[in-house]
Amino acid sequence: MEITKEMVERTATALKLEDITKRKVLTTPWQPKVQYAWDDGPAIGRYLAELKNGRIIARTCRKCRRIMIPPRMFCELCWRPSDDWTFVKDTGVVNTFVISHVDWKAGRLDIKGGERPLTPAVIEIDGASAGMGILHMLDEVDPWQIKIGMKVQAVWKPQAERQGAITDIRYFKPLAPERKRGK
Amino acid sequence: MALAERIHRTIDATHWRGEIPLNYIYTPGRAGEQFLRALLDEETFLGARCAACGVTYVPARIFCERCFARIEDSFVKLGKRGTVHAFTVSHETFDGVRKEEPSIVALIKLDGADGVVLHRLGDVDPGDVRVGLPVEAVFKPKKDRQGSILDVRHFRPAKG
Amino acid sequence: MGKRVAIVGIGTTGFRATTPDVSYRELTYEAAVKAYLDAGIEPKEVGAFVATSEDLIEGYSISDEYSPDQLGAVLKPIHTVPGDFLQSLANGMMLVQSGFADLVVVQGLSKASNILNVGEVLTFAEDPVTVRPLCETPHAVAALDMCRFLHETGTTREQCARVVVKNRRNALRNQRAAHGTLLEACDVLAAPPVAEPLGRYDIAQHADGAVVVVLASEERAAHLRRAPVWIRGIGWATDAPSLDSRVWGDARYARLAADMAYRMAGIRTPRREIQFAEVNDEYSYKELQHLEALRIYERGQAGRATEVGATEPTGEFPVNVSGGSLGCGATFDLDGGQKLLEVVLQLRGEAGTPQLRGVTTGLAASWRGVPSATGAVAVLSN
Amino acid sequence: MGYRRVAIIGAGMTKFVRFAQETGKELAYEASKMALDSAGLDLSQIDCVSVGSAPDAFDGVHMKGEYLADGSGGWGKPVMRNFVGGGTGVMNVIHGWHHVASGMFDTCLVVSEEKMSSAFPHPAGAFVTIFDHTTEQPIKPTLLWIFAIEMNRFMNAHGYTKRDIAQVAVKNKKNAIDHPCAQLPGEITVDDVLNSEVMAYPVNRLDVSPTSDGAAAVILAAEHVARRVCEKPVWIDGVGWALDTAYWCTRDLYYPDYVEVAARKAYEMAGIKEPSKEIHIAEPYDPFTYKELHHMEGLMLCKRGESVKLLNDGVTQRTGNLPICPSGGLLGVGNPISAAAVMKIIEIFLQLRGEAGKRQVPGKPTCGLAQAWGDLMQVGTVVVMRS
Repeated sequence: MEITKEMVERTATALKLEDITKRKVLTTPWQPKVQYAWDDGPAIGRYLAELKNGRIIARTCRKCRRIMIPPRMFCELCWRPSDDWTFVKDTGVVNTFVISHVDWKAGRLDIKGGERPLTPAVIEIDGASAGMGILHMLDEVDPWQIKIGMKVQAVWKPQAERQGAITDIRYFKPLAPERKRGK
Repeated sequence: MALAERIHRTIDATHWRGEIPLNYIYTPGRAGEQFLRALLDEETFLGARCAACGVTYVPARIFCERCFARIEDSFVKLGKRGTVHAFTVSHETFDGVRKEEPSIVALIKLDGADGVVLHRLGDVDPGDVRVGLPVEAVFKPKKDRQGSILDVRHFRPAKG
Repeated sequence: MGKRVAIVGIGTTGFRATTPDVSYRELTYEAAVKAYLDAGIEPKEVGAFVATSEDLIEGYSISDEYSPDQLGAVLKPIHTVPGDFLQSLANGMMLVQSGFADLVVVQGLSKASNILNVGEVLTFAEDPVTVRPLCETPHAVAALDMCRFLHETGTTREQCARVVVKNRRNALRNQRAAHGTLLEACDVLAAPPVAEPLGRYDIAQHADGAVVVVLASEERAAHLRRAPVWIRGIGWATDAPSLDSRVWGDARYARLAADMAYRMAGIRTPRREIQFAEVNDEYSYKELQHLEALRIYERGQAGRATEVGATEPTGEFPVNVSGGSLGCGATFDLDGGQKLLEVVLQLRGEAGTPQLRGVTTGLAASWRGVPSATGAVAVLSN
Repeated sequence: MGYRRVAIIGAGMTKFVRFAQETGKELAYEASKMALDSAGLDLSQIDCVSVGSAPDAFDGVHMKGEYLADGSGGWGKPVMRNFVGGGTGVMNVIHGWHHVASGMFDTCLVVSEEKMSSAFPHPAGAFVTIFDHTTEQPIKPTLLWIFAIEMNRFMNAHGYTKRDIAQVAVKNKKNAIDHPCAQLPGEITVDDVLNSEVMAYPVNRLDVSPTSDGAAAVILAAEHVARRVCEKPVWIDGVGWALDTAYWCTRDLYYPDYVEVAARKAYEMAGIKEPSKEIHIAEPYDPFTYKELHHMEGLMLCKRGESVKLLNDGVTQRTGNLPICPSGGLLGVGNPISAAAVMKIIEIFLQLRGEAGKRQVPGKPTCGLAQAWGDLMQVGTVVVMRS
């Protein structure tokens, strides 16, 4: 049996946006207020505490010898408790990146009006095992000059403004030699 | 347990706060649209009858959940009178705050329906409510109605 | 008749009102490490994993993303059931019976303490057009059901209060329980009303915890060190999800789920063939309503039985010896996991102080809580 | 080892639209009812129900599986939901397979639904909260980024250009012209794609599938039932699924290992040794243009780095040797997440029965594959089907 146009005709009634915004159909609104306080636990708790100190901390697994970031209390690959804390550098390498013209609300940035695109990247952190990265933002660089493999460095908030959060790092910027190629 | 190292100072047991930031606008659907419009325009509850199962649903729906028959063409006006099927005196709001005045929430079995409508009771002392009490819907004035279940202010003991 | 499936390992963190020193990852990890140790297996031997979670309970939009690491399931077949733990268990059982895997892990977790506004979350489960705008407490849904249950069966509030007294006292002897305490029925009845006839003590308080279970085929179980506990029957069912058309006052979902489980287990007279039960008691009356739906007691008789002590640990049919949800803590979809855990431990003779003597067949029955009409049942034998 | 054989014996789906008036329950009903009718069964002949739906945050209902149960034919039945993010649609069919292959049930109604338009004006808030709440959400990421991040890595690893990849949109939207449920069919050019709005480089607007409302359902039956009630059952001969670590920044995103792991399991079960030869037609998951290519490589339908060559050579056209997304895919038909992937299953079902109408590929295919993907670039779900 083929699925035909006639068969599907009445299965869904396509509304236009204005049918909803102008209430041509009845609507019921709701704004849930669902809030959480997630326990950090030892690994992420320490990670955040060290970010407040202006440092990035990792956890090591003696068996696979990985230096893991974000830190975790167990090695998910070896299936054993992780062993030690170790500080890694606040520099790294761009693994991959995006030049985003939209924000998290799917709103458009005013690129023509001069707003800088957002440039998130996966940054492999120096001192952590190869390929172990974190998601963060790049800045102080022309978005179109960003390259995979580029060396970058964390730009921290001033100590007094840090609160134990991933945003205590404002963004990563190119390490000095690359910077000349920026704007 | 199971970890090689644990938090051992209360001060280190931290947490991170967040939320799921969302906003919704729901359409009531093909049946729901007619159900709400019946409240809005006609002060009546619209049901849907499955002849095969002998079940009258309210609010109206396009399908019978028991046999999956399409019952979109079998909508029936059920009026606004019924009886209390169950009730509770509620002392908390949905987000857990103690109410100054408790409300009476009830399941109303509308006359001619098999299902029930969940709504509030008003114009009655909690002590006078019982299962089986005849009630009728009190509608907001037409100008205040919006095509919502809240167009019904509450149910009250039926007169006569 | 499907292939026999055994529980060959189980691990838990136990239940506590809060667990501020560990994240959900470490909480699950602990239960998993214990379960694998108990079974004498490594996660790399496991053929498939089933996780249990609901997004809004975890606080993620796609909570299943975070399931593999703490189970040792990276790059393994793992999926999530947004349902009760016993439904996940049934899914695990199906995976064994299909031949897809001879070793399956089932996981459940509660970090209830991390939710700042449970009422908001549960209200979000109600119909957005016809129910939610009333902004009434989700407990009212249970209260209406209780009203109908009391009305139809003649069960009394006092009998419900006796459930609270029993279960919270039982919990005092269970080291895994979070909410043990000594109350009297008059304390329960005098507590501030929430949604009448439910008072504060009639409603289970929440708890955090994790349970991980290892399932095996009969062939595989024969080569493992633990004596198997067999899943003889399992069932789950959903009554009308809409509040308007469901049966009120009777747990039809539990009746249907039990019918399925009993059919599979070949049980005709549950009251005689099963010796004890852990059943959902998230609201006091639910224990009674569930016992009747499960055909352990005739309709209207569970309250009487409770009154005369029949469901006490020393009674003729012990119910919620662990303390149940009222005593251990309500754990959302870990509910069935908490019940199953206690049944398994009883059958193994490892329940600790609340150990029953000489039991060979037990029943676990869960409910997904308001406003759902879904429950699951497992019958287990050693 | 021998598995109990399970067949697909019926299918139904709604149109995919941006804003549906229907509730999620109603959409689920329309798809389920059509599936039942197509199989000539009534609801009493259904033993159990498997519900698949992506985040509750889309429809805006907590415990969405419960909410959808009646519209999915679950009244009084064993109903179980499964969830692996975007991979849920294909997982849902696999989950239905669990039910029937276990011997516990003989028939299963598999229903997937999504009403993304309830989240208003856009379900972006649902997307930000898929990231780690503590270490990633504070950066305010959006779903688009993970696609862009992965696409960039993929392009960089193989030297693919945006122009190469844009052809996927052209092909799939064109294929969708013949699909009665399609939301965004059309004749477009590679330049249209390249000139469409930049969303997040390297992703342009026309690289992206739309936000959609819709539902799709299939009916599964054990062999003895299938042979009795159905003339042309389509057999589920292989299933596989896998999740990679949630620490997605520690993986090399250029290659989807999780898809390969899932595919290997499905191929092993189906006795497939050379997928590129033995599979005649495939519906890999294409929420974004590059994803179709990325997944073809992960599914081992071509060598790593060769998917673009197949695309260039016309092999993946509907008339080619290995038609890919003949339905029009998510890019053309629309993307009500889990329903979209069941749409893919339905497409293979219809193609293998020779009932795809204008979309029918030539050469009477007898072996097809559908695949979905989801979470944090993390899950692969694969079903191999034979007529």
